[in-house]
Amino acid sequence: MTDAPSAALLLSSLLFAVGAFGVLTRRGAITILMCIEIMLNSANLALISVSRALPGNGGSGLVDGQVMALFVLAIAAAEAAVGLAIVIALFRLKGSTDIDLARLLKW
Amino acid sequence: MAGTELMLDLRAMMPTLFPAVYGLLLLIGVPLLRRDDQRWLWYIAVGGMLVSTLVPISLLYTGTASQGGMEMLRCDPMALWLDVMFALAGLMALLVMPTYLRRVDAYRGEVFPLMFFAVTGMSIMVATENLVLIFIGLEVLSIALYVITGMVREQQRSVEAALKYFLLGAFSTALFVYGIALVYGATARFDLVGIGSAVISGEVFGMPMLLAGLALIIVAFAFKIGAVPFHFWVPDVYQGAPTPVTAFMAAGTKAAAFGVLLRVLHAGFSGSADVSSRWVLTLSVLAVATMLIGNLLALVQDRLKRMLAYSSVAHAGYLMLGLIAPIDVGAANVLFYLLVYTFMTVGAFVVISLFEEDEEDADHLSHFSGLFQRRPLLAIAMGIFMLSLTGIPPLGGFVGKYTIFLAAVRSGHVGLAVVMGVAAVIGAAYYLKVIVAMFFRAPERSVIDNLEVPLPAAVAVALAVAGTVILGVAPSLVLGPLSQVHAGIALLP
Amino acid sequence: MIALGVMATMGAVQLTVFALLALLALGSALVVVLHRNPVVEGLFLVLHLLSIAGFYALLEAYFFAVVQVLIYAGAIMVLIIFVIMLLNLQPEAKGGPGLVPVFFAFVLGLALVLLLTRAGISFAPEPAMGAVASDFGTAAGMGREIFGTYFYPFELVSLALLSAMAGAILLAKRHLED
Amino acid sequence: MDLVIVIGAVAKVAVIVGLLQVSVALLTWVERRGSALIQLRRGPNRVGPFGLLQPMADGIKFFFKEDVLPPFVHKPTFIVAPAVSLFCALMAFAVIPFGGVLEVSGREIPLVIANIDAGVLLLLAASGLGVYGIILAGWASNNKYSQLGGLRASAQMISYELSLGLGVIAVLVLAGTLNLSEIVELQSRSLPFVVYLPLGFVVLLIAGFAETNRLPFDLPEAESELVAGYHTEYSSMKFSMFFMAEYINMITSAALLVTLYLGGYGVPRFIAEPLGLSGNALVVAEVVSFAAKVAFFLWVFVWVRWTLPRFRFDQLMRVGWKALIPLGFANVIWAALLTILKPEWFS
Amino acid sequence: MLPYLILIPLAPLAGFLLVGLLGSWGLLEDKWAHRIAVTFSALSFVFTLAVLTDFTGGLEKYAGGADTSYEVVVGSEHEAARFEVTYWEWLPLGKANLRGWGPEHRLTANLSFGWTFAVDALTLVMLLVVSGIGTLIHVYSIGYMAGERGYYRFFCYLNLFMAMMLTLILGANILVMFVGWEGVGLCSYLLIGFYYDQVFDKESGLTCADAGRKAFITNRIGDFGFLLGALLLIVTFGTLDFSEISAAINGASAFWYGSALLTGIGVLLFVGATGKSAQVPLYVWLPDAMAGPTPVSALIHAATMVTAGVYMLARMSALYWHAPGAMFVVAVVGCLTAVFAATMGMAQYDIKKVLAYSTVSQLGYMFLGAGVGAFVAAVFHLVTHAFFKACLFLGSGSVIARCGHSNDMRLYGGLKKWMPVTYLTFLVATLAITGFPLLSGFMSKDEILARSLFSYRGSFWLWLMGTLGAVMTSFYMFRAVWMTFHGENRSPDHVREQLKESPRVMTGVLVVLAIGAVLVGFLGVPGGVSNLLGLGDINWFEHQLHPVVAARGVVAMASDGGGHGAAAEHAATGNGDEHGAAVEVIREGMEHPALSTEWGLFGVALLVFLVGLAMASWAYGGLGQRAQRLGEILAYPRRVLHRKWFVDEVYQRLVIGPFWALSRLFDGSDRRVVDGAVNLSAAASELSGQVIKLFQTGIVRHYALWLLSGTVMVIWLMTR
Repeated sequence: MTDAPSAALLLSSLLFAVGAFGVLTRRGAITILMCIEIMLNSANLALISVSRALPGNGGSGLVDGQVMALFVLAIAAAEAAVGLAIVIALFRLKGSTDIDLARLLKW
Repeated sequence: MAGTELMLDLRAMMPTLFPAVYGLLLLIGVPLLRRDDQRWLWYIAVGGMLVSTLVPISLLYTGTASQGGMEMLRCDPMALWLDVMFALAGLMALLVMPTYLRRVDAYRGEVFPLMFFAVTGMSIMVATENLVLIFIGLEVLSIALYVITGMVREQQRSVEAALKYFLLGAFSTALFVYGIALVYGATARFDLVGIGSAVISGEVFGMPMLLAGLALIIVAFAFKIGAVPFHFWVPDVYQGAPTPVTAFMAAGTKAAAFGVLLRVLHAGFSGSADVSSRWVLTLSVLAVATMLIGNLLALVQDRLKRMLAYSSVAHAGYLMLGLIAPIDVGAANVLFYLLVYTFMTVGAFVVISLFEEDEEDADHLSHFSGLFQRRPLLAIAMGIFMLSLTGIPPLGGFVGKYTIFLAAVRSGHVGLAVVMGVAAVIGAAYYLKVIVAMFFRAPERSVIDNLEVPLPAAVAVALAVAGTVILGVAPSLVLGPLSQVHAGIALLP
Repeated sequence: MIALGVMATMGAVQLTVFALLALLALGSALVVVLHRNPVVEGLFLVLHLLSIAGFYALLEAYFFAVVQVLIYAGAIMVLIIFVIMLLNLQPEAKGGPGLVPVFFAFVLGLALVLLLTRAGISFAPEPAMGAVASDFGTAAGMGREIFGTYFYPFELVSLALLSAMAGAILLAKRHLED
Repeated sequence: MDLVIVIGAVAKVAVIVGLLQVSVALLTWVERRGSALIQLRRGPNRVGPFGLLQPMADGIKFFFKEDVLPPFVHKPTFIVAPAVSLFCALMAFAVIPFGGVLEVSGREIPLVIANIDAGVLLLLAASGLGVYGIILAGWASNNKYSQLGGLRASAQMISYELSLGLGVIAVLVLAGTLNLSEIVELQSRSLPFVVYLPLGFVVLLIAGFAETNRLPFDLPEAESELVAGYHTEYSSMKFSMFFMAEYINMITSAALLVTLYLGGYGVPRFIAEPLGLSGNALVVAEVVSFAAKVAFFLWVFVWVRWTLPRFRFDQLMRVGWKALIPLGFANVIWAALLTILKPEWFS
Repeated sequence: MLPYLILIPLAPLAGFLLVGLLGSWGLLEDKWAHRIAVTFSALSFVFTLAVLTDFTGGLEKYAGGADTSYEVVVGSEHEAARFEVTYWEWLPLGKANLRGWGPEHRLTANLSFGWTFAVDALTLVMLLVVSGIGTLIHVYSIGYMAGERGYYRFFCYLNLFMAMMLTLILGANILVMFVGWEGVGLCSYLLIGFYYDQVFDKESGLTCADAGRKAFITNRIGDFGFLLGALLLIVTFGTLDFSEISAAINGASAFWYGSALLTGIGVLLFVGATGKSAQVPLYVWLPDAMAGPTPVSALIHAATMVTAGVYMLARMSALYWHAPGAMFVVAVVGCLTAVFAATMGMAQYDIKKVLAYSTVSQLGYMFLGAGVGAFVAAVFHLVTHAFFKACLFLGSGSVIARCGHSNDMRLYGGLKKWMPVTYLTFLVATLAITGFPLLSGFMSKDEILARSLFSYRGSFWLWLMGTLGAVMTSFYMFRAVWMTFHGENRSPDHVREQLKESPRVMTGVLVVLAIGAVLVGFLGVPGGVSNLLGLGDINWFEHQLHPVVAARGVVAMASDGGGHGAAAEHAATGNGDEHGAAVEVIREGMEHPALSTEWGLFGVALLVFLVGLAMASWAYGGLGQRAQRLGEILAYPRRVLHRKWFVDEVYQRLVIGPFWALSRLFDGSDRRVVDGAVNLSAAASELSGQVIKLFQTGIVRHYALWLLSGTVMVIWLMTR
């Protein structure tokens, strides 16, 4: 608990919560998307920081954590693309990206 | 790699690889064909989905026990059974897809490859015990589903559903990734076998970290199966999505998520009594809430899609009882239930999809009034689905529910079984509403007078009825082979 | 407590850099979460991502740090900002979500931080930040993993990207007829 | 840290930045004279011999011009944008090796600012970030033309970065390293990669045009439609920073092309061997060779700009997605085939 | 024939599919619909007869055969003959280690349930009743339903019902039985809702469809108990096979006797029975079920389906013998139902409701019988009741069909003039149900009452309540007879003009049933009656059924042992000797009372019948009306008005008043308390659903809020 990876891990949990807070309070669809990106990033930070501290090949640092983080990155890109496309489709219909206005489906 | 090994590897990969490659081919076909010619894509897609169903079946038949995909894919019976379900759900959804899409004027060829990609994602999820691959499978599935949910761009409800699904889904993805990170930190492994042995030996780099990671993973999949309180997306998305897509999603996603949960919980985290008692408790709490709230909410719906959405929440609750039972008691039952659920719920959605014509209250219960007078066979089919969902013997739903019930009691969760019983009584009330409407009310609206039942839709409904009834009358056909399925899931004592 | 521990093991330079990056990351994240203007949010998100890349570099995951800049800041964020500008999004209307949801969100966020911190402080790998492994943070090490153990997942990621592309076209293309 | 290395590094940075500034100045002159040549005009010919001092005059003019800050702009962003642009442009150049290893008093000083393993990636990353300058400028100007320019820039950048990447990746496949110096070394041992990958060369060249927003890809500032695109509202030094960034990008682009496909700073064997160059002399020759190659491509940039008409935006997109990217992929596959079939060529 | 048992339910199933499919494709003329349906129904009756002959011919030829799917018990003094055949495996759940609350503590069982059908004496009786009366009602329906909308639909449901009911009866394990159990329920609901759009209850405005739904859900509550009981059985015994369960219990009799577990299972199964057989408090659906067409009421809601609970109890008699607590519950509930329903029957004007409450009440008697250990008598009452209640319902149907489809008895009166056959058969059946000596109802009901008094598990109070109920039965039945067939006709003119006897296809059935109602009683003349008549033991029914439902096994009962040596001797049919002298036989038989007591009982029965008859006649029949007419004649000229008032007032105050008050009270409590409780729980679910629904705001942020709070909760639960 006394090294950079652990500190980064704790920081990542803080960032994760900040992102979650954003998702919970914001109305713009794209803003929410960005908050989710913050969350994904903090998860990646957690992955990298733990993989740095884990015993690996001839020292500390395990590579496959980074591989996972890379996949997360790629998936985040894919999600962003789809999410933005959906937002655009919504914008075409409603002229706004305010998610509070998109409540045809409820109850 | 020697030749035979390569062949084995390929064989194990087939259920995953086939839909992926087929989807790619279809995707190439989309821009090549003009819009009018895209109906050919549908024929090709149906054929492919049929093959996707047959591939895992043939593998089941010829025996499995092999690994593939750089030893990351397991081709065990559970995966194959689930593959069959995915493809079946996809097949039935595909059969009604063109009718539906033409009616809402949104016939777009892209949907076919995306369906195949979704099937691929599901197959990957359940065929691996590596969290990385599970994550990627989940995302392949989710991304494809986000898109086809919002496919009818001109309808607000479709796009809105896609948006909600996407935002919440991405949120849960973030939770999932963080969970994986924590578990990875605690065990230095992504594969469940390694995690499992770490859990057994207790040599982890921080037990609370492991547990928190597992908690987040559970949350992510509780989201996918629609367990309370992670269920909020379910009704909105089910209602908003194009109905055939809803059918596919309702059965497929749930089956995939349960498959993963079975593997993750039982292969990875059941080695230590301390750990397993914790997740059992957690899932029990969720299951109780899910069963009760799902049913209560379904009770007050008068839109069929929404009602079935909540009912699917409730069914997730029942299934969770099978999840927390020991693997040798629960796994076969969960899989059986999922198979039955695939038939009955997809069947029901397929019938609903024949109804939709306008955006506002397409699936309102009143549309179904007097269906029996106009379309007796359709009404009887729908009645069978509803009765099966209620759990009336000798239909499949009964057998599924009963075996789960039994599993809960056998694993000592009598209280949960009682809750399940109470919930099922509530459930009977709203399924019956549909039957009452169809059989006991006079036709109110003109919708059913000019209802079309094209041949593919009829085939889909017949398939679903046959599945529901056969699994009820002779479940041994499936339960027998399934009885050993747990051997492949949990690699640990 | 934690800070003291960190100070004890990290060098002064490293500690300073860490603290600065942490402030930057947290501050920019807060701006993203709190600011009303989407474009400003986007820009600060870029800053956030860059600071995270800084962390990666600090953790000696150099290759990944570059990848982070390249893909996240260089591609994903450009796309997001592009869409913000394409839709010409105006600052979010005043009024906000109301105090009660904010309060609940805050409490939940706090609870999440506490729970995750509790989980995080239990993290105690055997050699704490020893000499870095030879293949950690290098392109070669990652390449070996990706094209070795993780080859299949890697191929499948492309499927996700592909379906995202097809989906984006399906959902956002202006005229579907041609 | 070794003082010499520090001094060397600082010196390298200073020299490079200075050289780049000078080359930019020179380039503007080349551009204007070149365009005049092509259009049968005279071009700047008053300030200094052949108008050679014209760039200096321009610089002084920019420096002393009033810095207009329109009232409707988003001030912080408006101010930051050109700096971002210039910074990224300069950063991208940092990984380009412009010569071999210089030996000064027994110490080896590689002639590259940052000789890092993931050099190519850093270059791509930096050039990717460069687009923010333009986007920010467009948005901060709060003006429709600028905004459109910014939008176009970002769309164009995203699209062509892919083919750029593909062009780069093919080389990486052959070379098996991300370190640019090693790539150059490899080429000097075998042949310049343009021989093996002519297609990749073309792709990278075209993508390079697009990435630098130059004609026929200068849609972001298409003056006939958008006044001056993203920098409509900019004046004085801020404008000149964009200006400089664009030219530096051009240089970087050319340098990248040279490094990856044309043997970089390597002196062609048929020149180097007869001359018997070695040691620091060789290094000097390498720098000269590098400069010559880059200069040639810079001229190509100018040449093309004054020869070809501008694309329409949809044409631009179509070229990017439907022509360059497939070609890029074909190229990558070809490169992969080569490494499989003839691995001995690239060991 | 025995190996082909499955044909019995399959025949009507085939009829169902044929009629249903052809009908829904519009290919079926009405006459072909009923021809097919009746044929297949009759076919199953024929098969039943074939099975009967095969069965009575002895099972030796099947015993020890090579075919492993058979399981044959040839039958002996101590063991009932039984033939069991498994067609295919249904639910193979594999080997299971059960906790096992049994004597072995741990139990490894091969959990496997098959589609197994079994025949023994009890089954045969039920088969005969169901397929026989079922076929008769099919025939009757040809006349009754003529020209109705959805004619083919009616017959196809009816056939499906037959198939399901026969499955229920034939099932050799609880699961197969449950298939039939739910199946008959389903048909019942479909048929209740047959006239889906008609309002059947003007007060509440409920339609027939609502009635069907109510029936369904009430039954689900019962089924839940049933399933729980079945589950406990699995966990306890590792099987659901009736014979295996019985063998397991009888084999460890001393262990099981009085065990809380068996009591629990017994009560839970009985909860299922209260749902299906309309006992307190789950009877609420049956009166509403009268919304269905009358033949349905006769077949399903009187003769067959509702008796499934009784049948099930008889099937599980081994369990109940060992669970005296559960039996006590059964007896009390049955007794309460008998009285409670009878009081409500007295206040109804709807003729079918009268009969419905009467059915509930009679079912109560059956449970009373079962509860005091008189399983044979209970089943016997089931059989006789099937005849006379079917006859009554069909008779009422005949009346309803002729009176413009009105159920209101106030619009009848004096119908005997127009409908003599209906009148006579109705009267015979009424006499049977009210216990006119030597008619079938007398035989069975008085056997139950006698047993409830003299059985070891009976008591004076049960008997008293039962007798009180019998009085009321007599009253409300004769009230119905008087109001319907006697006095002056009160029908609207247009109806009266068209009054005539029903077609022969209906009256023929009525006659057959009436004859049955008279004769069937002689199959099981109670010991008391035959003693009185000096005929000796001529109870054929008892002889046939006793081996099936007899108490077996022994148990040590130091606490309340002793004193019943005679009974022990009488019931020593089990393997009691093995346990030595310190054990006592489960007390099954009753002590035979003295001849004078028998006479006394006979007298009481007669008295009960007469009191009811007199009261009803006084109020509605000859006497009452005569008094009224007398008053009218005398009032004006002779000013003896007060005399008339006196008569009326005495009648009102002393006779009708209390009954009416009681009836109103119960009716009110029915509506408010029992029905109210059902409705309340439904409303509560609905309300909570509506409230929870509000969380589903449609706003993603709120969803995310819940999602995150769930996450926090889960993490907390996990890392706690």
